[in-house]
Amino acid sequence: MVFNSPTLSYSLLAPILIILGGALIGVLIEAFVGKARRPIVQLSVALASLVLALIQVIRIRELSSTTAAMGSVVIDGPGLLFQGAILIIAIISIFLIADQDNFTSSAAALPGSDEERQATQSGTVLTEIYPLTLFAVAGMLLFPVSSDLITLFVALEVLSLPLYLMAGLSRHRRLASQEAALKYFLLGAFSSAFFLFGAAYLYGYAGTVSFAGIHAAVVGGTGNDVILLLGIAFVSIGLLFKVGAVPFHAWSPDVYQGAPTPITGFMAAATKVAAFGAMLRIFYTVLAEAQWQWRPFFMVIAIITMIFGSLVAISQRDVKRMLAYSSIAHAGFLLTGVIALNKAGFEASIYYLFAYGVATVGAFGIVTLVRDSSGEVSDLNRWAGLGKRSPWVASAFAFFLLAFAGIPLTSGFIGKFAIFSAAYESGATAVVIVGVLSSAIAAFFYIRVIVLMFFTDATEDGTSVVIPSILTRLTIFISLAVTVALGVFPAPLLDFIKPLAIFIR
Amino acid sequence: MTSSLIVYLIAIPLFSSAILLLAGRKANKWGHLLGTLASASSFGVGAYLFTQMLAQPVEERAMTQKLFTWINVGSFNVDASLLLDQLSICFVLLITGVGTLIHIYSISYMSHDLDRRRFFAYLNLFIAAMLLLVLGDSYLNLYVGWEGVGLASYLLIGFWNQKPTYATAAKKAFVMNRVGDLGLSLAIMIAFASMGTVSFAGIEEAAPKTSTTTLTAIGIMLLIAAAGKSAQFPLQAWLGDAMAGPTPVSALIHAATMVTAGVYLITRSNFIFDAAPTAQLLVVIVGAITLLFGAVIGTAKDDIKKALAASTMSQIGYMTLAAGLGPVGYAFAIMHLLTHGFFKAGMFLGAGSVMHGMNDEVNMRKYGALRKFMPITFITFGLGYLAIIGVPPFAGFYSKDMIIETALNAGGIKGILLGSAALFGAGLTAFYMTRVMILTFTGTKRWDDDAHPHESPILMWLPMAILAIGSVVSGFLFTRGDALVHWLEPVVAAHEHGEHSELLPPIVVSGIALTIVLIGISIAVMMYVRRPVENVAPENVSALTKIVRQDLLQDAANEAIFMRPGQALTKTLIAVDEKVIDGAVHGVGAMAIGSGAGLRKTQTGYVRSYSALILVGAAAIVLGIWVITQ
Amino acid sequence: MNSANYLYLSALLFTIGAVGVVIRRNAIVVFMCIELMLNAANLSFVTFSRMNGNLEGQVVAFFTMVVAACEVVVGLAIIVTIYRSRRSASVDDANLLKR
Amino acid sequence: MTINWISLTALLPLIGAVLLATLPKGAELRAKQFAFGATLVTAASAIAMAVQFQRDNTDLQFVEVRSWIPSFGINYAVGIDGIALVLILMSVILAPIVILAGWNEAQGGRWSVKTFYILILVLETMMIGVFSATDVFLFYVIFEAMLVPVYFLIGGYGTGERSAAAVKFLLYSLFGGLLMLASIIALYVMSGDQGGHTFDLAKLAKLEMSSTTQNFLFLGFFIAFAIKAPLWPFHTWLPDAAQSATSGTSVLLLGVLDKVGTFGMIRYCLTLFPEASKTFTPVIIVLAVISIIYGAILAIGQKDLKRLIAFTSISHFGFITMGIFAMTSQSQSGATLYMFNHGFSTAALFIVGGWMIARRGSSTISEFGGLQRVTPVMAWCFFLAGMSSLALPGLSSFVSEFLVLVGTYTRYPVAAIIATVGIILAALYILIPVQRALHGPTTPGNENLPDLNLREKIAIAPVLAAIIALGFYPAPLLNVINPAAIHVNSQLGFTDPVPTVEGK
Repeated sequence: MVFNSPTLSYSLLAPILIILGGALIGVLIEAFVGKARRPIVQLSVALASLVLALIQVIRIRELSSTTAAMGSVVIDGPGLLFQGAILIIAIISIFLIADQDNFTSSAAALPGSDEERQATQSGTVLTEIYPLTLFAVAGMLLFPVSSDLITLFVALEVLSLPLYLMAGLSRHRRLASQEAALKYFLLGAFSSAFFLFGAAYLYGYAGTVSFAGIHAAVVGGTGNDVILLLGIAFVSIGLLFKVGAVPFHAWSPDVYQGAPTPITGFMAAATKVAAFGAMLRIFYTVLAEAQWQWRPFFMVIAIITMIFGSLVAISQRDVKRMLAYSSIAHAGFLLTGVIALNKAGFEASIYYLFAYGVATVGAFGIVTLVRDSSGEVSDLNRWAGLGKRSPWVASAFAFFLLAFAGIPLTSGFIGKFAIFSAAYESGATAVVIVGVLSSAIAAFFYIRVIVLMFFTDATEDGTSVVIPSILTRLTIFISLAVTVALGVFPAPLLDFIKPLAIFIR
Repeated sequence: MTSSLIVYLIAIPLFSSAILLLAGRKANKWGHLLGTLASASSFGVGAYLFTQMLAQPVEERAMTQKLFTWINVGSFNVDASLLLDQLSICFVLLITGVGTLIHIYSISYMSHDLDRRRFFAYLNLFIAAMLLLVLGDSYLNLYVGWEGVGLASYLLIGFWNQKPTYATAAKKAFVMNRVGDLGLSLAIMIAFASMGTVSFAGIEEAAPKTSTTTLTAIGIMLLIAAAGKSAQFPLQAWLGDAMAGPTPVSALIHAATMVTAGVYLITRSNFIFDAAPTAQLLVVIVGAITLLFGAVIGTAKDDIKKALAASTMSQIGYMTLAAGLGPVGYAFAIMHLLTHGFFKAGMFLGAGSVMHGMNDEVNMRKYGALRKFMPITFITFGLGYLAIIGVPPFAGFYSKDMIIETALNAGGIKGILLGSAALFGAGLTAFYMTRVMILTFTGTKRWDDDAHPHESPILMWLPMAILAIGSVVSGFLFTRGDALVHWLEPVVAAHEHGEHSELLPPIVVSGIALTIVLIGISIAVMMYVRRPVENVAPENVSALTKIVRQDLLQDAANEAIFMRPGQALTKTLIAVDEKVIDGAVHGVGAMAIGSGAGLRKTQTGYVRSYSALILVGAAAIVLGIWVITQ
Repeated sequence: MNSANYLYLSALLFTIGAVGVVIRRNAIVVFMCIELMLNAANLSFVTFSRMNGNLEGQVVAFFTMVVAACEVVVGLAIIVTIYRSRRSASVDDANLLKR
Repeated sequence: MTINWISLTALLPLIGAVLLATLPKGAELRAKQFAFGATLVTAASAIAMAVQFQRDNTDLQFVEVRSWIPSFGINYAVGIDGIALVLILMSVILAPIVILAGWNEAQGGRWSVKTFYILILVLETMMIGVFSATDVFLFYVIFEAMLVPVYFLIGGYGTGERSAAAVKFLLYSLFGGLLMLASIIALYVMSGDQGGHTFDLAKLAKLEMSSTTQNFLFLGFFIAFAIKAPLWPFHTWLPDAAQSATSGTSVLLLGVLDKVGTFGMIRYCLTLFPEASKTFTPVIIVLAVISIIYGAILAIGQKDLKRLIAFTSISHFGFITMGIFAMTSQSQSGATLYMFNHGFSTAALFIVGGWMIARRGSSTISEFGGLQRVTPVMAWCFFLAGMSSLALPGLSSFVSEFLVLVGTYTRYPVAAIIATVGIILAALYILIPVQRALHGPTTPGNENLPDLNLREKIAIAPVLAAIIALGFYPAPLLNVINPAAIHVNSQLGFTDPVPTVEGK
């Protein structure tokens, strides 16, 4: 027996490796660097790894369209686009995360205990969040470029596990935060089990875990269709859970609300990119030929997701929950991109993901700013009159909402248009019509928030907008700028996506 | 070119009006003078043009002046173009002539009114619009004047609109006129759709080639228009209320000129009505009904102006009747129109003079014995009275007699009915006008205590005197050698005498008419000279009298048929709009909110129910797969 | 013995695990049910591996075990924290976030 | 060097808005003056463009095409025909008048005076853009984006239930817009199947599609426009919006923005879906006639002055829609002229009505009384505006209303006859408020109202002058409109019904 040493193609894997390296360094910093200097060092390391990884992604875009790690990872245009998007979102999120007011000073201490108070008073800050973020980012980077079921599963867990922990680290309302972590973890693990079970069936159907092999088996069509279908179904459940599609959405409002807001923003944006990246790869390449088996299901799911998300969001009184339901609705819109199953749909999905991700981080960034003495205020009623007190913050938030609503001259509109036209082109007329109608419903609650901020007089409680730190300001500003730019001049990004958006497998 | 002067007829009063309106209070000092001057100048131009026309041979008398292309869209081509022919010059002279006299009268009559300048502005505006009405060479141009006079009438009726009833009267006049305008609009539309033109000349040319049905439709629409403007049945109800305006207005607009526009319209449209017998029949029916209707109402009015208004309605009924008789009647309609213009305007001014002396009291029951205090008014009013009841040789005799005669000769049962109506109307006219004379000028004083009747100043009585002269001589002049009939022949098409067999010889007709008039006078004398007149209207009267006092229930009918159902409809629709249409809109919103709130309950907060949801979802998919693969 | 029977067993175990997640209240037990589901998947992998005649499925099973171990670390950390805060490990008590 | 006149004109107010934003906070007066100046310059630019317009040329003029989003075949493409030119002129003339007339109306707003004028200027840019866009996507973008400034203008500077009204307006319009978006997507996809993705209006007009498809897509566009216009039964947002908005906003909303609906019907419904337009014409004519009568009757019953004006507009939009779909030369030209004239007469009504309301502090008609004695000039202006609204012959609105009616009659006589009843109702809905507010004795609370000042006189004078002048001499407008209107009909294959007898 001869063992060939595996060819890993390090340069292609470099973005992931850099992030993992950064994460490990972060762990070491936790161990060896003094408390006082930790925050700045951690932030620098995290930021540096993210930027380096992004640079590497850009550098290797010419070398793309090949596989690495013996075919377990595929580095192609779409993969790099997803990685780039995730890294950009991570970079702007890390500024938010750096605003330590949002995190508990001592995760291990009991909520409300002396220990917690002392930690807070002593100015201890939670710096573990940086390595955790980097681990999650590494998983996310790997997820959409995985090229076999093992890698996919590992990546899924690598991105999920840190997020479960991060969800529980909120400084305020810690019980809720811990509850969010528990729910996220239990349900996430539950869905992972489904995913894994489905993966087993796919393997059983194709006799191989590599995507290329599964694809070949699907094209050949010799295997047992029931096994294939079960495999597709259960893998899909795992993925649909991650993107928050109905009926696998139930975790997201609770987790979005309970998690520290910067994490919510990061999770909402980056996880969606990663999960949809993987989903697009699987359904556009591996299972494209089995579309008669899965497309009808996806259409139904897309339709109920869009309607459910939009309708339930209307009656929300908490801004983070409202955004969570809005993100469910957006998952539905994005699913129409998956259903489209054509190149236009693919490009549109990438554009949509990027635009939505950036706007989401920006929006949650603004949520972190609205506070009273006991911390963040996410009760919408207390956002009343924000436009009067802080016109700029309110305007920026309104603009993000308009982008979510898909009003022209925002990035959201171009995304929606692109994704719906692609879906229509593929013949999914019903889905498009439902999409358009639920956009109308969705507009209702976005506008309600705008009304609240601008046209309702403030209650006299102490809700105020804190002066944002320079980093938060940067996050919001970048998000805003990108949202505007993508709305008015989407051509550069679209043109950039177009040649790259070709899966090699 | 003399034709280039036509526009000045209109332009002068129009500009004067604009100046007066724009200048505001600054013009208070000289506003009335400018207004009068403008009207007089217009009369001067008209007179000059008239002499120019006389100098031309008959066939070249009509002249047009094209100003500019007004509306030109596709085949719809309307020029702003003026037509001065034998018919319109009659009106031009009447309007500017009587108009100028009334301007002069108003200088004095309105001298105490703070807004006299504005009054003259409106009068000038009216003159301009009325001239446009009669000078326009197409129905659309006419329409502009048509509504223009309606506007002026509205403004003048409501001149003292601080009094709510007056404001209401103005609105009522405008709205009812608009009903007529609806007819005119539709007539124009039908004409354009079927003949491709809206000019008089174009339609005259196309009419013979057009189906009778179409022409009848146009005719009926024009009749509605005429009825609205000329207070003919069933659109007559506004005229009585229109007396809310200052008396000179009643004289000029609601007696001499504007209200006769309907007669002008029918006469001008002779080429349509002559080819549409049904429409023509309707015209005479409307005329006949109105002449009786007005006369009946006139018998019970105590308000001097309303009595005169009812009389006006009735007299225009005569004109309409005549116009409806076709070529034989047009000239007489116009003749009566002109003579009526003199005597009725004169009487209205007389009434104004009386009111002027009586602290603006209009109730004749509070007059009496004014003959001695207002001799000139009495004489001028009396001459008008003699003219209207048709005593020879006063103007009304000639014109009305001709109409009665022509009506009787209309042939068959129709002729007899119409003739009888006209004769009966003459009797009623004699009755109510005598009643007016008696109540106002003779008998005992029934004045209020603070009344100090006196003769009006010269600026007021001079116009009355001139109009009185007109009432005396105009009929005679018009009929010398059938002057007016021949003059109008080129416009309204000649008619041959003896076309119809005469039912009765003219002299007999005149005899009957005079007899009936005498009967009317006698009854009035018996009722109001022999018996004392109370200064409040007696209450113990017959039901018929009560109904007549209520204008034959015209307002009640309008209210019952249009106003109240209209108000109910409005209320209903407002409710429908709020509850049903907007309700549906809000309902959709509420439904979204409601279903959102309902679906929200699925989010229980229990991990186990979430995982159950996932499990159910998975089970559903598996079930789906099972269904598919079976 | 027909290897398909292993698949049925695996499906049965998976179902038991899934139902257990839904009906059990104690977070630890719920978590163990999830582990059961993962192992059911593992069983499927191994069975398919045998049916397909290659080793990939068995390799996956090892990966799964490692991943499951990681999950235990994270999961227990979270559950213990909750327990400390609430003095209860019942998932039904964690019900602050809803609607 | 050629100047891109449309872009220049559209850009001027936007530049103004940007510069305005840099003004210091307190400088209210300067903000007003600056905004007024910016709109004047814009108007001058538009007039300069109009002067160069070749009126007999039915092609689009001042065409400018730039690639915007090439991957979707989207261009920044603008160009105007006579119809668009007239509407642009109306918009740019009304803008400075609105600013001058409502000199102080931004004061009561939630935000600064400066913001008000920035919104107005941004809106003006969009107004020019929406009428000149020849790329369907560009049109849609502006069509929807316009909602935002109006929304803030109503909600931020209005009165009463302003935020509810603003939301209703926005949601209603958005809903319509999304239906249109669905249709646009379908068009886009079809263009991809038939020779490459494009949004070019001319190319989309040549698409082949089944009549079912055409009908559905037509409805998507039409309902959006019917909401905008607004046509019965999609009208209920308008009275609320008009009641709450400042009068200046109402002028822009009813006078200009709602015209986008009727303009869209001509430019998009008729051009893109000729067959479907014909199919739906009977239904639309019926809706239009209902709007005419319904709007008028509801106007009669209104107690609030602004709501009343809004309902009169619903009636007027019925006329416009009827004219468009009757598809005769007269009705089509008349409809466009009507749009222009309605802009001015509604502007006059809202502006003067706004002054009355501002002085009295109430918009309830019964609160007024006897204003003619107290404020004669203002009363006269209101009266004249009202006369224009009821289409008094001699005023500009008569020409357009009559053209619509006469043109409709030649093809749909019954509709025209019923619509003509509207002129009676018009007399009622104008004269009733005139009587209540202006006539009668001066009621308490109205004795000391000041009459118009010089600024207000200057603001209203051009509007009233235009109403009168164009009534007597509409040729300058008709000469521009006619070729375009007839071109629209001929593209649809419609020729005017021939009179049974040829007169002349």
